[in-house]
Amino acid sequence: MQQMVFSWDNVVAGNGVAISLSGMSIVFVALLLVSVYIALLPKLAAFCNKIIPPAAHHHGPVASAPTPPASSAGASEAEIVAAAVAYLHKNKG
Amino acid sequence: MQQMVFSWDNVVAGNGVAISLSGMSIVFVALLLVSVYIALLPKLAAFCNKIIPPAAHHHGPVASAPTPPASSAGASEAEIVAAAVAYLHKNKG
Amino acid sequence: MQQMVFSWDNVVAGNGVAISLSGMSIVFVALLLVSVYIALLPKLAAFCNKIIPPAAHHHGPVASAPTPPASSAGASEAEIVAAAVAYLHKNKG
Amino acid sequence: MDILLHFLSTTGFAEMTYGNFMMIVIGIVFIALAIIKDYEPLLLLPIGFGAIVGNIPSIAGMPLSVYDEGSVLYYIYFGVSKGIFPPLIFLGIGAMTDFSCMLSNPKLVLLGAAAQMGIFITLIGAMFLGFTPAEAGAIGIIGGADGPTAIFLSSKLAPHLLGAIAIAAYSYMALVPVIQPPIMKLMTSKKERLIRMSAPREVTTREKVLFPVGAFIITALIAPGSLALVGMLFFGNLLKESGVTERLAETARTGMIDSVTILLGFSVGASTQAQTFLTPDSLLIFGLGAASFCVATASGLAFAKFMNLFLKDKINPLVGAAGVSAVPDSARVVQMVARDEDPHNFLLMHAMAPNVAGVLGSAVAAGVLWSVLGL
Amino acid sequence: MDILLHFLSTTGFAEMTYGNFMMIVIGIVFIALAIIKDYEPLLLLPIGFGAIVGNIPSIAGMPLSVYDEGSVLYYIYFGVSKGIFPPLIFLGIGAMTDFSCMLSNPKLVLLGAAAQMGIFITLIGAMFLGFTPAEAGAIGIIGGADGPTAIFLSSKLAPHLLGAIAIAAYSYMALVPVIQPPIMKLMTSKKERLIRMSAPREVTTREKVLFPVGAFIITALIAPGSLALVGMLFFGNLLKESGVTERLAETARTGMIDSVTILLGFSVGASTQAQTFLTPDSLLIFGLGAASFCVATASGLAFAKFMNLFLKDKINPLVGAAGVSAVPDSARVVQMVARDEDPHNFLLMHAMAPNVAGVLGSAVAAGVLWSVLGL
Amino acid sequence: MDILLHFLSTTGFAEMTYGNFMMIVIGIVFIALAIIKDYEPLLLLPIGFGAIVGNIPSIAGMPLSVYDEGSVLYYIYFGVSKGIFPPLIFLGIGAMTDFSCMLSNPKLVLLGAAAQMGIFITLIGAMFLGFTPAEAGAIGIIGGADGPTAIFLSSKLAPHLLGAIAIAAYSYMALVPVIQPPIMKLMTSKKERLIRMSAPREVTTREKVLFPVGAFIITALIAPGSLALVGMLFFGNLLKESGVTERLAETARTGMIDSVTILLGFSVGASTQAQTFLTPDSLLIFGLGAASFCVATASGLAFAKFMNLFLKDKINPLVGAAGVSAVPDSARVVQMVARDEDPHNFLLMHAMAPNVAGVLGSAVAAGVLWSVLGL
Ligand code: NA
Ligand code: NA
Ligand code: NA
Repeated sequence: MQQMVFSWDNVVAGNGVAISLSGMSIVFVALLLVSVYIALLPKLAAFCNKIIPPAAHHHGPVASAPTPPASSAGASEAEIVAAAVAYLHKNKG
Repeated sequence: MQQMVFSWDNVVAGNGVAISLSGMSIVFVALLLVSVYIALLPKLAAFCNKIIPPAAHHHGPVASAPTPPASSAGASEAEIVAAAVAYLHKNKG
Repeated sequence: MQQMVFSWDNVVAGNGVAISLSGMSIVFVALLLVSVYIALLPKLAAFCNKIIPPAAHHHGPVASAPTPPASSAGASEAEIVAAAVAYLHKNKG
Repeated sequence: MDILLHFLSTTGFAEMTYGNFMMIVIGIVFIALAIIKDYEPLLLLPIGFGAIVGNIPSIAGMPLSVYDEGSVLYYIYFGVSKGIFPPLIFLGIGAMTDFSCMLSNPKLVLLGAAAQMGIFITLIGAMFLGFTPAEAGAIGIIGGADGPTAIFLSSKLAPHLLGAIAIAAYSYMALVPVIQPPIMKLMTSKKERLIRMSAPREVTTREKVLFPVGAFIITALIAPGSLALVGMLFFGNLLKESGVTERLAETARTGMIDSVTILLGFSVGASTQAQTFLTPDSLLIFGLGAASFCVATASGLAFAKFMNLFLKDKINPLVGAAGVSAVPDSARVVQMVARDEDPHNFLLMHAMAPNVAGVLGSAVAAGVLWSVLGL
Repeated sequence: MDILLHFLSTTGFAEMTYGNFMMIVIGIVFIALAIIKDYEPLLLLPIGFGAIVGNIPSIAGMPLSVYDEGSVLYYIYFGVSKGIFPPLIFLGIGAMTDFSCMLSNPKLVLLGAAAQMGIFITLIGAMFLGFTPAEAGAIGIIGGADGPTAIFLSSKLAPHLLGAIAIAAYSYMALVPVIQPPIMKLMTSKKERLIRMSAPREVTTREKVLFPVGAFIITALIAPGSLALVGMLFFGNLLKESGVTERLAETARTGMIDSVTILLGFSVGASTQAQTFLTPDSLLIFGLGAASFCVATASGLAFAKFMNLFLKDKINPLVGAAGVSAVPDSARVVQMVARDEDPHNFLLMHAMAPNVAGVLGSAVAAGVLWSVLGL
Repeated sequence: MDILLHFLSTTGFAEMTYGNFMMIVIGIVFIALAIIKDYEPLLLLPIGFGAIVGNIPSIAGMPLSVYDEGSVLYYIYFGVSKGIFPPLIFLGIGAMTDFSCMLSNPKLVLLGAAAQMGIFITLIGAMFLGFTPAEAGAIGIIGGADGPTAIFLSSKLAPHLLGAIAIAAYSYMALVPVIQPPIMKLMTSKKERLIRMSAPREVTTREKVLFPVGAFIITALIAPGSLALVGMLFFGNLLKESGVTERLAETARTGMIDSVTILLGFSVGASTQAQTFLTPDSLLIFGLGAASFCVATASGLAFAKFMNLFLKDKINPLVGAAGVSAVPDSARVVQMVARDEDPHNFLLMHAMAPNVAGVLGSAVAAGVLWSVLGL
């Protein structure tokens, strides 16, 4: 804080109005473009569905439904152990 | 470690006894005050209950009971979604 | 990257072949020793069981079975609280 | 005896000032508000306790405070002073936010832009009061009603005011249910408050996945200074919506955000030493902050009414007040005020749209202010 | 008006290059592959989003990128550039890996050594193409098929190539199900692919506890450069197997590894700025990386066939292909290819042995290369 | 061939000393004690494995150890060497500790003060043996029976002894069930051991919330040097008791404390390189540490008997032994010894009061010693 004199001169010196107007415009432009993008999303999604039909999804035909929790390393570990246990049981019996 | 001569002189030179006595006193004073504070806690709690009666608690009249888990952003998200789902169901039917 | 001339000379200058051969040997030796260690593990485990018989385990006689989840500070806290609750109930009745 | 005197001279009692005492009382008040009134407890409580810690007078020569290089608090505060914690908080927020409300009603996004007027009017006000342009920018961002954004920008533009700005931002965010309703009632007619809005459409998974990627590119290109904040926000959201990285999203919205919240709140609190905090500047900042919240609320309401001039399907103008972020409190306030008029009017979901758009809007504003005032 | 022009000059549009655009597209492709094809999504998705973030042009003078000291991304990338994140990931991997498969079948460990041939052949190839020895070592490690190991060694030997090497390593790891099957079918006869292997024996708790301690001492003494990586790997495994530190193991394999994965993937992605990334070197690195995966697969298969010359109880040579780590994808590929011939042949557990041995093998190789080329 | 020789010269075998070998054996013993005897496994196991890692001889010129700037272990050890980890551990301890036992019986708090005599007697002993005052203070704190406190103070007063002090502190904490019972039986009569204590009263939520705030202010004002430790301890406790920040408390007592415990234990272990650790100093420190635990136990018992001279409602003097912190092991030992005489005497809850008071007492002592000896 420089000199603590309440004055409109400070605003002029600091280009306050110009900064505010331009800043506000940029924020508006940004959110306007986001809003336009959102409005176009259904079309974009439809276009994507055309190039990569949901059925192309290797999990099966229900691609646009939320996929199940990530097949993480931890989870797959569990799968493997499960597979192994099943295997051991089969080969022992 | 300086010279590794076992000697009482080291203790004298280092003010060992004074440090220990004062140190121990401070620890005692600190815990004694904490102990006094604890002894006064029931009165302090009663006093607080007077200025801010438990009923003032916006969760309802059971203020001195443990409040439910924090209404965190995550949880409130869930609330909102629940509210929205309920709303959509109503407005669709 | 120095000069981008594709040439066997680079490999010779960098000792590439020697590095590769020695590196590969070290990797093999390391995994070979690990493999030998694994092969000896059942004997080592038996030897350990001799010096520290599983029954020496303070949790009881089932030492070689997986022990239950760590008796962590948190968990022990719970134990203590449980013990205390039990105690309070007994002494009150 | 000398030793005991030396000991006594190193106790906090010797150096305790009236200012420290006042700050400790303020810390206790914050904790009380968090517990009794449930005002943003996840932040007010850590900040309150931190304020107590930071105002225990430190001993000359001992590195204890957040400002003493080498102290424990210094290293914790590093995440604040370098602006590292705010983007990590945004990562967690992204991973817990469902943008559906916004995707189903894109025009409401503009309300999130309008409410940022609070930032820029406050900037002019701060300049008028004699703050330097950089300081004025950092103070203005309080009007964004976003704690992490305010901390991030302050750390870049005016580190010496960070404590006051952060405390002001969080305090007013906590007070949203007190500040907003009178303005909302003043600026809207009963008829307007009764407007019902149609149910938002359902959004597909594909759209939810496409949104964070595209929206990030747009906002970051327009305001590269907001890169870290909006990058993490949309990255967290993509982790959530992708359906293939659920375990990462889960960690981002639990362990990670909680750890960072603890360390951020505590160390921001501890940065409010009376010696640097109790200044006329801080008072002015609190005053400007209050003004900025009012201006932001009013701008959101006014713009909603302005939009209604052109729309067939009218917006309930109350929803404009949710354009100040303060997620999700200001959306709840909208719901509450609307329900006061008509118990069957559910505006919560509609209010969430400008609410999350406001987060984006203030992050963009922060990026713009940093690039213009920080160089 | 000047201000507005200045604003415009600070938007990303002004500085956007064709290269940045291309990298953003690549980032989107990574995300798409992660989501649609489920290729290593926990890494490809963060890297992809990071690549988009890293290619938003930054403003001159504003610290934004991972390379600008003081930026948020710089501090996050610190864990990559100093090689801190990879050992922490190995800690979590150790805490989630069950080494039983390997303990019950020690001879399969050698297959994990054989597959490291890919590393050393690629090293020679990289030298041939004109890379310096240190660079060649870092490029060679791509053949180890282990992201963290590749990042660790690159950070030590060739930090300027880290982005390209990391991306190549993770890309090819994701493509293991595409790269390996043709080579496996080419190099084995139908009769070989039909070999069944006997069920592995059960391993006692004592053995599981003794393993990480002894195996660590052996590998670290032989290659001290691998200390941090194998130390953390076996430490994590001991936390898991000891039975008395379950809560630590749980945190290591959830919150810790997830947090590090998020930060590592995102910041590695963000390090791929077109200006430093889109070079002929990167192209060569991708070519060499592809070759190294093929050589590694072939070496594993060949060595398995070689071992069969001496063994009574034959190994199914497909199992050799799992010697390239890429845990657990390459083990799954083995299972899949074997099942194509005989639906009742379960090789998954047998393939896991060389698979985890391969992790160890490439960490040792990294340690050796660091000590020889890094000094 | 040269290369191979060079390789061999970089293996650990070449540089391995007898001391390293001994330390590795000690590390294995620690792990064995943790697993077989269940002695403080959450710390002994990481320390043990760390000791093995730290004693793999490092290669000249390669940054591997905790002491080599730029190595991975160096960055992990940073949290130890700057004293950052101990307060974070205290945060978690605060978030898991129920202070009810202490609140319902405030006079027992003094026993937690009495047991700190072990610290100050040991300090004199260490000076007598020729340690500098600062070193003597750091050694004395072993008698506080609190690992984090010992590490914190050592990092400030005598970083070169940190490894030995930390290991001594944790070793004896683990051995509490072995060290304390004989002293307890020696210093109390059968009649005293049979004393029953009345059930503690129930404590209200309000009291539990008021306690951490007030107790923090008192202790921090008296000993500002303990600010970081007691600040985090009571902050964690407030998170737990406030009822409005449960998610933060949950993270503090799970993910955060576990992560820090892993990194602290591992890197403290790795700091015990034979070259710096196996010195006569370390032996003396272990001797002094043992003495300090005995003195602390005896002081607690004696003070309890002294208090009984004035009290109508007698204390079972065994409870005094719990004044050495070592939470909750020493409280359990009290319970066990009391039950040996009378199976229906439940002292656990009463012993918890001096037990947690002892944590506070040694943190205050650490603060005092730092301010007097550290400047
Ligand atoms: Na906002
Ligand atoms: Na590998
Ligand atoms: Na203690």
